[in-house]
Amino acid sequence: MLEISDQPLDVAAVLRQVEAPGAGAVNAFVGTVRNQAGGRPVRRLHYEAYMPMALRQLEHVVAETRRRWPMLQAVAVAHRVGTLVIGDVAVVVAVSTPHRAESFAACQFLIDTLKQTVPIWKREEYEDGTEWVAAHP
Amino acid sequence: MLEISDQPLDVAAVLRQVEAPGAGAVNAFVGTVRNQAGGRPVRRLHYEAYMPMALRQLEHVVAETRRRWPMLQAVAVAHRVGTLVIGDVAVVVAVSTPHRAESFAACQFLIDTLKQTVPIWKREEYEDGTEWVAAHP
Amino acid sequence: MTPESLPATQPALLTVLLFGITRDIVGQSSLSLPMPADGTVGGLFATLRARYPALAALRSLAVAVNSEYAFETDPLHPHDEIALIPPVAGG
Amino acid sequence: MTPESLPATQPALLTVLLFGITRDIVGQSSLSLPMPADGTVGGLFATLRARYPALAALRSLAVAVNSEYAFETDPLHPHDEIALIPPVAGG
Repeated sequence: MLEISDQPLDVAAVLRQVEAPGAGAVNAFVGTVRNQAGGRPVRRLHYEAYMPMALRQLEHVVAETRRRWPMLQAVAVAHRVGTLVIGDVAVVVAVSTPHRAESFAACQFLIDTLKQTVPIWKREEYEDGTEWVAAHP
Repeated sequence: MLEISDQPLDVAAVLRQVEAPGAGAVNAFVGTVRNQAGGRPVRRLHYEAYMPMALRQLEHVVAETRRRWPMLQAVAVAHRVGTLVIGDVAVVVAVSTPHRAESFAACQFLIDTLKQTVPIWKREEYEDGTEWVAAHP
Repeated sequence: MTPESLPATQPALLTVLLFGITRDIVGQSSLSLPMPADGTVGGLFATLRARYPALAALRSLAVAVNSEYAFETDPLHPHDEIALIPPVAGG
Repeated sequence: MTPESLPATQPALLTVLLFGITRDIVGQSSLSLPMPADGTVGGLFATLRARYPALAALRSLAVAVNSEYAFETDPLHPHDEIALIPPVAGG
């Protein structure tokens, strides 16, 4: 399941997607909205995605993860877009593998690569303005 | 929350335990019962724990994890005991940290160390007998 | 009509979709631009950087053609879906 | 009564809890054993290995005293909660 949605994400539902009888290990990463960024209080976050490129690039990330970890059983990714407040879930990545170590490595590769290549942007809203995250060096 | 229980584990409830306003990253590991071990079909698993030593050792594992990752926000561990069938959740470990990489490292250290030091044993049941896992070289 | 004004000699128009900070820099969510003289992604970059100097200050800038990241030497076609991709920040 | 039969000269009894494969090897879930002559975890190990040779085939074997892993040189006391810990396999 690869999903980009403006509705609240259901973490448990994403985890259920990767259950498999041959998978003894599930690793999941959940990214949530923090109350601050670099010490500056954050009020809200605004996410936008370029669909369908985001889904296409997400497919590439999953394909590359499967190429590197051929024993991967199942993968599920859900990313939220729209306006999020503190504590809201922005992204859920879950993988299942036969053994433990691979589940950590594959999940970490997947979220790291997603953050580098999938065209999603976020704008942080502070008390006194907003800023596009990572836009400038 | 550190829990060893003979009741089915609620993965979503364990994840909720580590939500924190300063935590942008949650990593969770879920260990489930596989349908085979070393190519041999597994019918059921029987887990037993030495309480209260298991809880004490679990506390040590968490303390050592906090010592190594002082930025750790919250930790939750739930381990099932009793008889489990294929697909049942045996263990859930969840941690929250401000940033992503630490969440993976701390969660992996926690489950790796738990498996080495917490007095819990498992007996695999096959078509034609049972065996204590890892008992012999 | 002089030959220069014939429709066949006018450069094709490209539509470039804008996201994130590039939409703020340009002030609109898409741009209509003439096909660059060399017909490549690199030519499009040159046009955009000349018109919007603020793009040079970004940490990175990519062009996507039909949902894939493009190289500067890739050719552009009038019906391609083209987008400007400022630094991504998902997750 | 000879001095040897006086209660004060009888060695104290230790209770050793057994889990996992050690319970199967011994055939019961706890053992009552005399305090080893040197009063240490190492002495208890020696007694157990002599009585139950199958323990030597295990990948590892530890003794826990009051819920903590013990060293061979640690002293034992009659009211300690003592347990034999075969290779653990949680998770």
